[in-house]
Amino acid sequence: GGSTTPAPASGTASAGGILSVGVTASLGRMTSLNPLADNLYGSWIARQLIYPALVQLNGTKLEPSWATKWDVSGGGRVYTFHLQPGTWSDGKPLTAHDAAWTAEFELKNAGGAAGLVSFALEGIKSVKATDDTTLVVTYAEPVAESVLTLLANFHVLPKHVYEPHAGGDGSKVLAFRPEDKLPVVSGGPFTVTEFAGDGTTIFEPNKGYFGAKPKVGAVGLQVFQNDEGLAQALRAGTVAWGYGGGSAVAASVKGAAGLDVVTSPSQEVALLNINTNPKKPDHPELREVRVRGAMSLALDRAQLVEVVLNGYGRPGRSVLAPFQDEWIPKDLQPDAHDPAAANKILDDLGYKRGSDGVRRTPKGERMAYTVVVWKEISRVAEILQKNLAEIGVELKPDIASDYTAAVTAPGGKYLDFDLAYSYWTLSPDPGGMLRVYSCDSWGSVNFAGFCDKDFDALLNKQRGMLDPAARAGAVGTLQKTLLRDTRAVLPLYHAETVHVVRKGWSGIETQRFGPGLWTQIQQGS
Amino acid sequence: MSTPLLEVRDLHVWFGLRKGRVHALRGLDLTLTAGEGLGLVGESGCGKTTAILAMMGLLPPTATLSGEVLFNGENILAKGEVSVRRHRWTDLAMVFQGAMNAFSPVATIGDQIAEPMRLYGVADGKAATRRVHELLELVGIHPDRARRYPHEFSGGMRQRAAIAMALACGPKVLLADEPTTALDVIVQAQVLDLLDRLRAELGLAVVLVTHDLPVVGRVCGRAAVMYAGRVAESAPIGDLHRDSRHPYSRALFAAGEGHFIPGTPPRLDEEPPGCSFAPRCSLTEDRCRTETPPLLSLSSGHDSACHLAASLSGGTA
Amino acid sequence: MRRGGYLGRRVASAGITIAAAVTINFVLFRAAPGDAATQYQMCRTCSAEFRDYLRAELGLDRSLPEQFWLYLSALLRGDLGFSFQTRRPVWDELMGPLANTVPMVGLGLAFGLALGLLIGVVAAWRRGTAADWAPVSASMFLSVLPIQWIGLMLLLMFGGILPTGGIADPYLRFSDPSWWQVLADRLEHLALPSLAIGLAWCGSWALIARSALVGALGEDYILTARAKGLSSWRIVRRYAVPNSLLPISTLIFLTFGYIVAGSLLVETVFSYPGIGLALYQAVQNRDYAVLQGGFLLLTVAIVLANMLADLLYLKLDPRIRT
Amino acid sequence: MSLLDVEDLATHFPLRGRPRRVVRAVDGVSFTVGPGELLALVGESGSGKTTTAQTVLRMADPTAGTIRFGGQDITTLPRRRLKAVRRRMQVVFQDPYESLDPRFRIGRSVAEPLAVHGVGTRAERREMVLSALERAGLAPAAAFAERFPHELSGGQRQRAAIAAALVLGPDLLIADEPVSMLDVSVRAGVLALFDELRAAGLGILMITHDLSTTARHADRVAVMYLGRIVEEGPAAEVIANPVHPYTRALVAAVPRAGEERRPIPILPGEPSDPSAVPAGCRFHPRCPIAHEDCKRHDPALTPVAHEDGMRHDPGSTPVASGRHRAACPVSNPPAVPLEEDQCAPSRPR
Amino acid sequence: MNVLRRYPGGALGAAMLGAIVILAVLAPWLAPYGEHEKVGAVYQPPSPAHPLGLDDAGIDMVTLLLQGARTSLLVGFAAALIAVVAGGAIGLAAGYAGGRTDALLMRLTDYMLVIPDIPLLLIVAAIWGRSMTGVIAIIGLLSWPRLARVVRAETLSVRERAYVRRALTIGAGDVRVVATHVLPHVVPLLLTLAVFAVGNAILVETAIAFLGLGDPSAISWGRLIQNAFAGQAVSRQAWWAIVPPGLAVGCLILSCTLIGRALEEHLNPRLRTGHLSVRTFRLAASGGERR
Ligand SMILES: Nc1ncnc2c1ncn2[C@@H]1O[C@H](COP(=O)(O)OP(=O)(O)OP(=O)(O)O)[C@@H](O)[C@H]1O
Ligand SMILES: Nc1ncnc2c1ncn2[C@@H]1O[C@H](COP(=O)(O)OP(=O)(O)OP(=O)(O)O)[C@@H](O)[C@H]1O
Ligand SMILES: [Mg+2]
Ligand SMILES: [Mg+2]
Repeated sequence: GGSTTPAPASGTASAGGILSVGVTASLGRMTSLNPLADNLYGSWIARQLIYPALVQLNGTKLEPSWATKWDVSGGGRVYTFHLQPGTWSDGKPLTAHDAAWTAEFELKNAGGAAGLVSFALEGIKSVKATDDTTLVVTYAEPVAESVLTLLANFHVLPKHVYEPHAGGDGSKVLAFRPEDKLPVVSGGPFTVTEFAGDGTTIFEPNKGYFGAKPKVGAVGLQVFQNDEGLAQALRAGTVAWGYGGGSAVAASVKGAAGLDVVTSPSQEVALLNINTNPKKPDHPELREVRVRGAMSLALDRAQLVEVVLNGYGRPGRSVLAPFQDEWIPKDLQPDAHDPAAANKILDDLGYKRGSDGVRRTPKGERMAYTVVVWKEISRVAEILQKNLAEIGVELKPDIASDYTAAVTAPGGKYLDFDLAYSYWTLSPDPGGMLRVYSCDSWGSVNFAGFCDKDFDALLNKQRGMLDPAARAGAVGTLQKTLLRDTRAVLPLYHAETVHVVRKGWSGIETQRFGPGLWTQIQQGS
Repeated sequence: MSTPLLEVRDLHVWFGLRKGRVHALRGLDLTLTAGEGLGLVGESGCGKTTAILAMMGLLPPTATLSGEVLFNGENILAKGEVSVRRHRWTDLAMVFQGAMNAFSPVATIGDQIAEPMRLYGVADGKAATRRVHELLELVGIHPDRARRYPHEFSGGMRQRAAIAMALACGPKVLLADEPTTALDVIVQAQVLDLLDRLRAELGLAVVLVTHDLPVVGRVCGRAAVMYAGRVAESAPIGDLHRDSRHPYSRALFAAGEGHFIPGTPPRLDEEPPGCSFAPRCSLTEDRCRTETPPLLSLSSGHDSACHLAASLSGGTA
Repeated sequence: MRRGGYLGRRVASAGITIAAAVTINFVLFRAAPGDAATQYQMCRTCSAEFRDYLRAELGLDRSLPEQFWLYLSALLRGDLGFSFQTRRPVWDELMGPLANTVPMVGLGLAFGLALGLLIGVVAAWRRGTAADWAPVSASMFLSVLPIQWIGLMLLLMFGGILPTGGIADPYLRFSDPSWWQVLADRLEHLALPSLAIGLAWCGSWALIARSALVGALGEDYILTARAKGLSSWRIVRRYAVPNSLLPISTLIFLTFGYIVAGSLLVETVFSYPGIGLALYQAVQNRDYAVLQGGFLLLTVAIVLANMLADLLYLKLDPRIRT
Repeated sequence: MSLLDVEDLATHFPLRGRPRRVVRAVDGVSFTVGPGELLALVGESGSGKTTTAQTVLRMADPTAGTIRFGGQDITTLPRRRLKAVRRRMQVVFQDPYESLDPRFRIGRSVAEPLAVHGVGTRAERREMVLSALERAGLAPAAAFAERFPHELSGGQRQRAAIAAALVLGPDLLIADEPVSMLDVSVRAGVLALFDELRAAGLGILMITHDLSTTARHADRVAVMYLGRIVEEGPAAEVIANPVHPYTRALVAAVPRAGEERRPIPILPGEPSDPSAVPAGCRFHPRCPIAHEDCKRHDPALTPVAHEDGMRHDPGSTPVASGRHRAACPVSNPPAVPLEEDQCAPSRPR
Repeated sequence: MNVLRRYPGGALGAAMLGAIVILAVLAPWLAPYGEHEKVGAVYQPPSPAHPLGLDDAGIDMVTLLLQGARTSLLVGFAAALIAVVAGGAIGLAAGYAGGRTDALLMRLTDYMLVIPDIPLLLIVAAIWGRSMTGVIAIIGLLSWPRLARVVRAETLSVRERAYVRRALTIGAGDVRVVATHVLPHVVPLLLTLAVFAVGNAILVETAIAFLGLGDPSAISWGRLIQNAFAGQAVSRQAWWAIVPPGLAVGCLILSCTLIGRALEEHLNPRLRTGHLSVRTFRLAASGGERR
């Protein structure tokens, strides 16, 4: 505890002190440092410290990382990255060939067992190393530069370590656990000297790192089982940085001495999807856009923000998140909370309330729906339930043990569910999120059962628009189709990214990702 | 007659109940000389066990007691628990009704016999062990068995071991509360024989409680017949058998021969005036119903508490 | 002779129970809706290929009897399979957390026992007085409180004074600690969870101890002991306690198994990385292999604890010893 | 004709564990009870008296032998058909405190057999109950019928239990230590009741370990030791002239009213264990007069020559009777050859 | 009145339970606000309008406690009913039939007893979803074995009573014997066990709710404790969201325990006796007690 054990944040054994990062299990637990086997967020944080990436992110902006610069050619199809020379922590050279090997392996296994991280290479046809420091990335179609932001998630693996495990159909590599042999072979600013996916993983500086040297003696990534644990540790001073601690932790340490709550624009979106599949046998009224509009008006988004996000967030405005503000049309604003108007719409449609307060469709069906949710959001479900009850719509939460299966049942046909809650953390480029509602995603993550030829055509076209303004226009149109014309999906809220930082640390820029962030953090200013 | 070793004078015991109380002993008088065997007989519930417990000071907290228990002339109940504890086991030892369960199941018989010796400094170490062996031999149990646990003994052996335990500190008086009721006839005979031998050989005074009159003769020279918390008649066994001076004693003998006593024993929570046996007695006169007969000496060593004692001489009913 | 028979019978019955547990374990998880591959958390959005791969890897593409046979033969080899999530052997996944839970429960048990027995003995001895009434009421109230709530109250009271989460200070090694610093750190982290367990159970134990003691005090040998002129304290110590210890001690052995199995609530409150939490996470991640293994492990642990309790009884009670 | 005829009855209970052992609780017992006869079964604790009774009642399953009741072989009669037999064969247990359901009024307990067998109308049943209670000596019957067991004394309870046994008008009463838990003062009453019932023709098998009772009330007595009958005969004769050393010890051990102290012959050793029956004569390990042959030969019951009996107790009246048999060749050499009429079932006096 | 004096604990328990039941039944009328109604700021401290403050969603705690009582009681009683019916039937069958039936049923019971209950609960609830009926069924199924054991033991002892053996020897059938002699004897015990089972079920429900495996749309006291934990009432020092539900659960279970113990004592007065006490007999002031 704070008073009885020396706060590690002021540890003296290593120069620069120890940066103790606390993260809750739902966000930060990991099972392996092998990105091919573990796509959890926790190991993604760890990867930033140990595996080089071509580029890194500052908000939605690209910044150089291993690649110091890149050229575009071929009308937006070919990107050539110029890399810094370097070595892996075991002394083997770190070259473009490592990157090419990693990329080719992931591309080959995209959709396969080892394809968990291949999303970062979406649309890429080939990755070739022309020499040790030059990497040529060729896209199948032209892409705007912002699409490259995805590459921040492409972590280069040491070929000499992974290749022996990567034979056959590639599935054997899943069993490879780099953390079994410590310190792990690293090409980033740190290497892992102690690994505990559910506990504390210790990172110590990698002497051979090509970039700027870390200013801390070590980084500890400590997983807490719940918000309460993290909040307690922050208060006690055993954790210097509550990483993405979330609004709950922030709310509970607010006002505590020595702690700052740092927020950055939301990268997240919570959505209420309405099943618009025309083949769904029951509840045809859900395919009526006015009904969906009425439901949107019934939602008290402000209360969601206050209760669920403890005020750290905004009412849901789009399927894109506030940090992508430049892609969201100015006139696309959150629906107001107006139950009276909503009731009027339903009254006008002739959906009369029954004696139980629930409306009936003209066919006499009760407007009673289930909403598929997962456990963590019981408060959200409660509020939705109450909001919709005010307009005579009954909502019953269905906590699905297998979320995707519950939504897509039966067999990816979307015949069963009425409403579904979904939650996304977005990467900077707007294309990815919009693709969720394309016909391609039908049967999997397209929880609105939405499929529209024109929408898909425009979606494909905007990806290649190199002119940001033109592309913004197209992206705006796509959003309006979803949110205004069809209202297949109702945005609920956007959670701000909230970090809690102990005073006395500098360089913790919470909208930055990549090695650059971790090497700039230091104690004192 | 020599001076009494143990004397009980006008002993009263009340048990508090949730409602009211029970007057279990109603002025008990007993005398016992060294080396004497006294049988205490009577129907179930007449207060035999209560009398024994009172003499040992072992009555439960619900009990209230008055009267005196004199050991060598000293009232051992004078200061309650404090004064009586000094006499327990060293002067007065007892064997309980159902002594089968008198041993803690988790310690060896030998240890439990030796415990009071060590405690009172009668013997310790090797000496105690030797004495335990002697005692066990005395009661007819092989000394090897000292290291056994109670459950490894049969009922009769446990009863005999309980007697050995009672003898541990060389008491002057042994109070035995129905030591043979639960036993087989043959084992019962053995135990009674043992008590008689102890009395004769060690000069131990024995109070033997039983409801079985014939049993008394095996050990005791004298018997006191109790009825409703009081002694009805007290006499040498032979006299009691041949020349009983109390209708109840007579009825009790007759019961052994196949004649039952009509009616039921009196309720001890009520105290109607007069002789408590009057409602069941065939000879009841008017004064029996109003006057409580005192325990009067008829001849040396023969007392009776019956108004008609004098007229009852000769033969049993 | 009899002793061997008793032991043999006890072991056989434990064996049968474990066999039943193994079977139920298998059935329970096969009866679950959707197979393990579709339940797999990482597979919420994973491709059909990956699912097929998982199915093959887990042997789910085989017939049920074949699966049962595979499961059994693996078990006989001491192989609990591989975690779906980490692909490490389930055994490795569970041993760490179990090793964390045992000292926590052990310390809690020790604490609860010390307190509970003390209260129980005093209350029984002073039966019917205020020294009985007050601790008995307190024990009764403690024994009915949900353990998680006791944990929360401890957090509320001791948050900031004692560590409220985790099992050790992860950064202690940087300060080059001496062995006693390491020990002190561990004990500090154990303090609150163990206290919660101790408090939650000491009430019941006090009540059990009291009633066992009161029962023993009613036995004939107690009256005999009093007749022997022994002091009350000696009677309690030499007669009542040893005799009531029999039921108490075996009962405590029994509860140990259940406390380990039920440590989840405390571990959740105090973010203590124990076996309960490991299972909870396995549930969250639909890691059926770990669940299945953990469940079996706990069942076996409880069966063994029961058996040990019986053996203890055998040792303590001369009546069954021969 | 005898009422109950038991021949070579054996009842063994398997013990758990290994090696497989059996408790030979009853191990070859033969006796008969005629109408109006009272047979007393005596013996030490654990000798198999209760088990014998239970087996006769078919509450325990016989291992061997036959049980004939009223001429009918009931040894293996199926449960359904046993019901008719049970109507005529009733039982009284030792513990008067447990033989009546504490929640039932006495009347209902006594009426239960009638209800089970569907006898009579309500009114008839009530009549029968009242008369049974009266026969059992509980008068006024109507008042007793309304009481609960806890409102009765031990003796009264036992009488109520007897009334319940009598209400169906049985031919045979099996009483397992009916008075041993009763106070001396009420025992005699219950036993006197037995005498009355017997006079009215009821056959009684009474289990007891109280020899003085036996001497007074029984016609005949059978002494059991370790699952066997070791001596059997007219009660007065057996008690006056015990032949078998065990019977002698038993008789000698009985305290007699009014007697002064006298030496008691004590049997050495511990009570025997029916799961390890010794070879040869079962009694030999504790027998004061055992010799080598006793370890090998298991003696059978043979008639006692009454001269032999006289020799042991010259003061008693010689009762010449071939019906007195004992299983001890040492004290009772087979002087008289076995004759047919001596094996015939005994008759009531 | 008499009962009151004889079993003060039991009377207190009955009064507490009665009060809670009444509050629960009247909850819809007594509750000042809606159970989902946000009436103020999150974790607003106690005030005259909201004597127990507001919870992590700005809902009135008094309302929640009143509504929560309904669920907790429902779960407690329903699960206890299942346990009593199943445990009673199985215990009775095993104890009365004896032999193979007994061995088989007791083997099953033994197995159920060694099953680690909380993990089982976790698994079953997680696999087969969460609903009120599910929770009740799980708790009921977890509780019957203890009951079955006790009922069996009692049945065994009744079976050996002379009046039962007598009924059998006069030719009464098993059904008759069980119905008239055994069952009535076991009922009081069963009732006692049921009362304890109610308490236990309520406790288990709090565990289920705490693990987030309860019925999502039902507010129970266990759920309130869970909400307080998940909503970080501890760090936010919102004691009013933590203390009342725990105390409420404690009082409810305590009332069951008190009633159960009183019943137990009533059934078995031996529980009260004992030879050793610091106090021994009293000496009457000389002559004072005589008349
Ligand atoms: N602790 C007690 N509380 C209340 N009444 C008691 C208590 N102990 C004994 N009695 C009553 O006192 C009377 C005498 O009892 P006691 O045990 O002395 O009889 P007893 O002659 O030993 O009978 P038994 O032959 O049955 O042993 C009885 O009426 C009994 O009910
Ligand atoms: N069901 C049973 N299983 C195993 N052994 C039994 C069973 N019933 C009786 N026995 C044993 O059979 C022997 C004879 O028992 P039984 O009850 O018939 O003796 P008893 O002569 O009636 O003795 P007591 O005078 O003590 O009542 C005893 O050793 C007893 O332990
Ligand atoms: Mg007595
Ligand atoms: Mg018997």
